[in-house]
Amino acid sequence: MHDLIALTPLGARDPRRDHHLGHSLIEVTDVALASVAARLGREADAAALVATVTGAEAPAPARATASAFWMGPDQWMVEAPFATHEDLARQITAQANGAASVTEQTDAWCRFDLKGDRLADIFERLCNADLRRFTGGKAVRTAIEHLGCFLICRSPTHVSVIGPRSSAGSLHHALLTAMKSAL
Amino acid sequence: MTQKNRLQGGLIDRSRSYTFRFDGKTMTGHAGDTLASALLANGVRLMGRSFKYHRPRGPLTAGSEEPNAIVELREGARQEPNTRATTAELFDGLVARSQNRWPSLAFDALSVNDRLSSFFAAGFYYKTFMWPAAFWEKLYEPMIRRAAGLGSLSLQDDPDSYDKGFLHCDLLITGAGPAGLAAALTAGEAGLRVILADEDYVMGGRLNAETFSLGDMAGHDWAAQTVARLRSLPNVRVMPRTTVLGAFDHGIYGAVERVADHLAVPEAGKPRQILWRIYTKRSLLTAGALERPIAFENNDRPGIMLASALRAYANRWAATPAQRVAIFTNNDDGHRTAADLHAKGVKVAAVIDTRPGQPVSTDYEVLQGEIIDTAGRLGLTRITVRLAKGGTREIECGALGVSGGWNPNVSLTCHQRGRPVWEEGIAAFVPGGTLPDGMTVAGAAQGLFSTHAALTSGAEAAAQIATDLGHAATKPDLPQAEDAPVQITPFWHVTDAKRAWVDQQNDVTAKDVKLAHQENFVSVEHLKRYTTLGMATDQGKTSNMAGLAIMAEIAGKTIPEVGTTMFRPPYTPTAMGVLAGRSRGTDFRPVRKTPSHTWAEEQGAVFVEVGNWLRAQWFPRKGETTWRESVDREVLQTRKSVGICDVTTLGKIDVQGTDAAAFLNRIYCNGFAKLAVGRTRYGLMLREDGIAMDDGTAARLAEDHFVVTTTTANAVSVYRHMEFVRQCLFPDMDVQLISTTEAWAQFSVAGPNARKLLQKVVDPEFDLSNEGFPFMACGEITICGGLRARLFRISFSGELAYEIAVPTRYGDALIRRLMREGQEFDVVAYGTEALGVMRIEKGHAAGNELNGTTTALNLGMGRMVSQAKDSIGAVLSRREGLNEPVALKLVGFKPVDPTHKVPAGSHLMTKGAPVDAAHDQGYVTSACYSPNLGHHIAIGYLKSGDQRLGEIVRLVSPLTGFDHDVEVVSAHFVDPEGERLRA
Amino acid sequence: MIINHPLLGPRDAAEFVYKGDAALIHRPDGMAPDALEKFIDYGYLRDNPAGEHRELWFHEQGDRSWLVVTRNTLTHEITSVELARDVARREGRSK
Amino acid sequence: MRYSGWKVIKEALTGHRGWGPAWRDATPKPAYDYIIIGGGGHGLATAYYLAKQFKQANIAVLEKGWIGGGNVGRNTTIIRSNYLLDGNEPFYEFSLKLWEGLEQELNYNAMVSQRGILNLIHSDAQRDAFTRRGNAMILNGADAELLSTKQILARYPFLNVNDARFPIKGGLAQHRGGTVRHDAVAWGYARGADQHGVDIIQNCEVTGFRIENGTVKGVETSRGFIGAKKVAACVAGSSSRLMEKAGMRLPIESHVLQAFVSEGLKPVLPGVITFGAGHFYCSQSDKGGLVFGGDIDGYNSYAQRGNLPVIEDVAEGGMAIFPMLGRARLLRMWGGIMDMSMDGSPIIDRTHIDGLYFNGGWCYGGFKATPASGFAYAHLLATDRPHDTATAYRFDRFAKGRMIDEKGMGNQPNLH
Repeated sequence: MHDLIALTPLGARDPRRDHHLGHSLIEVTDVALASVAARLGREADAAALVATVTGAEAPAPARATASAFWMGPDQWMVEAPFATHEDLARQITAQANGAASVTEQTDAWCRFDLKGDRLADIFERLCNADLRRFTGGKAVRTAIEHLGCFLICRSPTHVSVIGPRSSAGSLHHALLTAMKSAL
Repeated sequence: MTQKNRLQGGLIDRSRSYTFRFDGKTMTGHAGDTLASALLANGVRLMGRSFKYHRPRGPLTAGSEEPNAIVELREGARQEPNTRATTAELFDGLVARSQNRWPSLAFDALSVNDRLSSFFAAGFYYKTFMWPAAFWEKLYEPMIRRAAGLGSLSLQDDPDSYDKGFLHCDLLITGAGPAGLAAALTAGEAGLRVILADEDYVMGGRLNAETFSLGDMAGHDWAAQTVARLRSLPNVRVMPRTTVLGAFDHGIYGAVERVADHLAVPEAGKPRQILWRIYTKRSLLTAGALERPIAFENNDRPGIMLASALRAYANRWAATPAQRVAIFTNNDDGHRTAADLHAKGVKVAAVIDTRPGQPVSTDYEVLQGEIIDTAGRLGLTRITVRLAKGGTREIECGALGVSGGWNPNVSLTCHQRGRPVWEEGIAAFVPGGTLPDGMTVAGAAQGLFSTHAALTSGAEAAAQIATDLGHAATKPDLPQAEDAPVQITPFWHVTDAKRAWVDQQNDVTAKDVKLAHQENFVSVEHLKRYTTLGMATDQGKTSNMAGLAIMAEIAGKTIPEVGTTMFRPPYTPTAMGVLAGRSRGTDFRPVRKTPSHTWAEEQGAVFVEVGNWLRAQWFPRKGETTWRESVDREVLQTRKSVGICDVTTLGKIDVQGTDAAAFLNRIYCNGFAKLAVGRTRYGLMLREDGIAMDDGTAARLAEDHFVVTTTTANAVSVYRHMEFVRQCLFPDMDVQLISTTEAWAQFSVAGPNARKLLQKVVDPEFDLSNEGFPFMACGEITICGGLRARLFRISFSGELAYEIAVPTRYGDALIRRLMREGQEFDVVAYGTEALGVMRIEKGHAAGNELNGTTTALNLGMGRMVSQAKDSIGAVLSRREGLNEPVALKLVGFKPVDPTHKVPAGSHLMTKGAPVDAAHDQGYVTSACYSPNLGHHIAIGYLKSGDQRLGEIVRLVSPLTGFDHDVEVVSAHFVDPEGERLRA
Repeated sequence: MIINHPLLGPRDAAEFVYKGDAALIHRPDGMAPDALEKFIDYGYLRDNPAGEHRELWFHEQGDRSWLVVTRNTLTHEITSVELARDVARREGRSK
Repeated sequence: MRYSGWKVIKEALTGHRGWGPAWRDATPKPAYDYIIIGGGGHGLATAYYLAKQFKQANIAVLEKGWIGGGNVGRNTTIIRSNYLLDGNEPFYEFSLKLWEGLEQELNYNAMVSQRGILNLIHSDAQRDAFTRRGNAMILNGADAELLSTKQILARYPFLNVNDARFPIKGGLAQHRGGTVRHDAVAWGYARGADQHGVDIIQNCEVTGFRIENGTVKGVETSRGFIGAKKVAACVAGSSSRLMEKAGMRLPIESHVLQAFVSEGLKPVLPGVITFGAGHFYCSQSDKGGLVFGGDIDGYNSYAQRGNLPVIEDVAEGGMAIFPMLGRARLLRMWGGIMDMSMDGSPIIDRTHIDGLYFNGGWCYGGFKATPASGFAYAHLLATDRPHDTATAYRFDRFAKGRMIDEKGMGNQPNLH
């Protein structure tokens, strides 16, 4: 096993945690990501592959399951615990037998989880997603302060924001500012 | 100062007194006051000066259409010019100053303009200030600029913050008067998602300014009760202090919520205002109507205002501009004002009605006639009436309410170029033409002026919308309300007045309109532009109609024949700050940081913006006093031993699929089909127009898997382009794309000792020998005992070089490890400057060379464009103009006198030829000092450059005063044979 | 503006990047004898109608789909939105 | 009628009864030697120079609405000649020289104000590019100066240097650049053309061309057929719509460009300034309004209005360099339709139809070009040879691969 020490997207050893008026903003770093894109004509097989590795049907457009969300036509992002799936892309490729193009995405992104009762009040200051209408399992990609981000609504009181890793600092600043402004 | 003009009653909270200052005078008002109502209560009528003639002015209105009473609000960095006193909510400690006057409001030196007004008629400046020619800019214009303008900015950074937000609803209702409230109630109870927005801080609209009752309660009580009911509905969002400023495409509305303008300063962390983007399925405009004035001689003195405003000040704010008032009207509404004021104990000296046969009141005198003049320098003292029955009469009064009828407030209906249409019955324009998507209009905004009509039309419109959206709607039981018919005889201006103001802020008189017609500026747009009618901060809400009517009269046409009134966004002027939101200062755009950023900061690196990226530019060391010292060291040490540079910012695109190679064959002008697995190739991408778009490498990790790199600047556009080619041009190619730019931390390890250094971190089972891993090899490896990594043997510096990539989270650890392991080689970290120097020494093209106008031919890569296949851009690259015999070619330059620079941006001239554009031979794109060669070098484009090696040409930069000889040389200054990178 | 994405429903046009006339899908054959002439027309001439316009938008801040949007250039009214890939196939593009 | 100091004083003292129409409203004659379609700045300037400079007669300008109602009446009033490429710079410099003499030429004060234009620099690469451009300007006989941040701050002390996301690293100035009272340009040329006998015909829309065996014979209009020896299209913004009636497809797309003006303010901005790391440029009118703009909305449009994203983008740019603008209020916004050409440069050329000429593709550079465009177009109409400064503005440059691409954006109009 290698001895290199990982940094979080915000550039520290440990994930950042912020709390404000009963709401939390937590940097999440223990999830591995891999994109699974269907090969031409193998769309059904690719969906089946996602189902196999996630144990749930491949999510429909703008939807998410416990461990996958829809990225684009015939393309999904699979989530798995980093500790056991650091090499997630390779693991999925091994099961793909040519049905999908799998690409490692773990460190392409940073992820911040917001929890609390008034998430809609916060997000209406950030992006055009109609959070008041979101129930669990909704996944949209949109812009937050000029950054393209995925919004994964795990439940009405728990939303993951997955944004470009290199801009983790700017994204975190925007989220925290909105929390303090809206609450 | 006492509130000598404060009346009984009203909706102000007398239990809360606020002190405020206007032009240094301290006064008191109450919660619920506006600055204007508080000033009037304190006996102040004079609140501003007009734009051109600096005429003394007081409020004309009691709302956001105010042209006259505009002031500088607040002090210091929060100073806010041109703020309407009529909407500025009073708060304790408010400070305001009058503007556009010197030295004082009462005595304004520039009021001399008023006496010279006959020289300043409409358009006068187009006819003069031309002699002598030079004087316009030296004398006249500076003079005019100083005199012009209204309020002033503080010139300090705005200390407040602004938010932007996004709201979604089924129905947006603009205006919370009777129509809006009835509509909100109907739609809200039908279960629609409703947003009710009103610019006022108290909802109810005219209901708060009137005395009549709704059912068995006062109008304002019904409004308050209804608002309370609406607030209790979870599906209704009630938004006071919110101005809907514009109607945009597809049901998107812009609105500004003034969160903190009624406070001394915003709460910590909270915004001053919020720009809401409202996405709605339908919208209902219930913005009411605006009363319009009548133009007559000296109709602009402080104390002369719209009758409805006079009434509103008395009823809502318990204030009056004077204890003795008169009314001038052409419709019944003026009489309502008289009655209300009389009831409040204000002496009504007379009601002058232009119409015959008006009922005589027992409370005050009613005259038929016209006002032909007024008196009072800083405030009205007397009016002169020309009686219909003959003769004139002078009437003492301190205020005059003018009622010329009402204009439906159609502004928002015009925002998508909808043109209002004339309705004779009310002598006004009502919404017409193409309304914005999904917009309905109800109440007074639609020309239905009675309260009853407002309530019912609002409720009916909402019910219809609810039904359209599939909700069952029941009409709420609405209270009984007045239903007086409109009685109006159009009367726009008193004829043969010398100076009757039409646009009060811009000082446009009825005579100016006549002059415009006389000079053939007849079209409404010409009229507005020539006279500036309606161009003031009120967008002509109170003036456009009269201007139009007067023009129609002169031209002998009907009003609709002459034109219509149009309005543009925003509905009222909107702070720049709120339109920008949080995107200012360092937050203007997001920052992108490289994986080694933290480490680089520790090294004291100097950073530079590259797009949104922050990259280390160089790494100063103790004792180094200039950037050149640091950069030279980084370059020399890299070429001597080994250097490391973070190149993560280069775009990386994962290209997979059985057609991946065929796809790249389309994308790149050179061939990729035959590239072996485990090898990398340089690729040049053309735009379809044959111009070089980007360059980079493609590494074949497997038969069906490539990793393509792009330049930092073009990462996004190249990905977009590749998706276009994939989805739109070759949809049946089996190829999948995804960006992996940020997934991998990538470092260039360059220099003679690069291999030795890497061997210390790469796991032993991987052979890095020149045979095992030759130039342009690539592969997936592990390092440091098992961390997956990618290794590419590519070189930008021209040295033996590798690029090694690891998952981004380990980038920091890797560079620390490489620097530690490299100590025995005196490894250096190098930044973008050294990177640039080394690539110029090697003659590699980069952003400065790929400037969007250069071809493969210019770059000396003409032969790379394969004729054997159909790749993007190949065909159009064959056009004659892109293949001239004397084409620009990329070559190198070195100074004849080695002490000279070879600055980029300089132009090349043939020795002995004239120095001008006609003889331009080319230009220098990139330049640097080469520590290896000991002098400055450069690369650039020179006509037929490849055939002119050895020629001495003249390099000129008149802009920077540079003019020296340079020698044309090969762009490959260092190791032209490329032995080092193959070592 | 709002573009009704065939897979995602209504999305703000601000999430998209505009390219131009959907005729750009019909790239001529670069190996044909009259290729140059065809490409000059393809590359440079546009109908640019005042009215209905079929055009290409890329959902850059979204699902990365290229769309063919039919929009009226006088009113901005959008009457149809399709995945460009489907349109391209339907109109004879393959590989 | 000549405007003079005496005249102004006399009229002031006699109630302005003596002012006549600035131009006559002519009724169409059956036929003209020259018909210019489009009563905008370019069309009126063309008519003026055709009559005055090139001594042609029997000229009509046909305007579908009211003169000056197109982009000359809806722009940000900037004039400059800070171009890079040889195809452009001489032309725009010629235009700037014509601006400099405009008032005396027209006896009409269009308030040409050479207050200077400044392009801010935010990176080394940008400095290299601006240096090359500045040199090209000087080599073409124009003026240019490279300013240091210190010099810039002396003129614009309130620029953001405290927490700028993209620090200012200098700027390229053209001191002869500036602003002009835009509407007055149309009126001044109209008055001048009228005085030289040109018929200006408003509310006369061209509905078609009469073309017989490859030669144009005249135009069908909302006021009937009007014959002509030469027909000159000059309707940038609507070029495709008009030329389509002659069966032509153009290397042009129509896009909306929004512009904005603030409430009147006491003087703060001495000159014209352009943000180099975002979309924002700004000047202050003599009346006190801050006139500013940014990028085009970016989609084909003939609707003279835009949408919120661009408004916000422009405001962000403004706040980025001038954080003191936060409390200035935007008063009005409007949209103009641009002829966005395939290389960002205009076309002044003959068409394949004898007697039919074309002037368009001005992108958002049209206003500053008004005098030279009129002059060069008049030259082409009168002599059938392009004016020396406009030889590159040909239709065939795309087929020949001789694009004039200042920005290097290629054949995508909305990127220019």
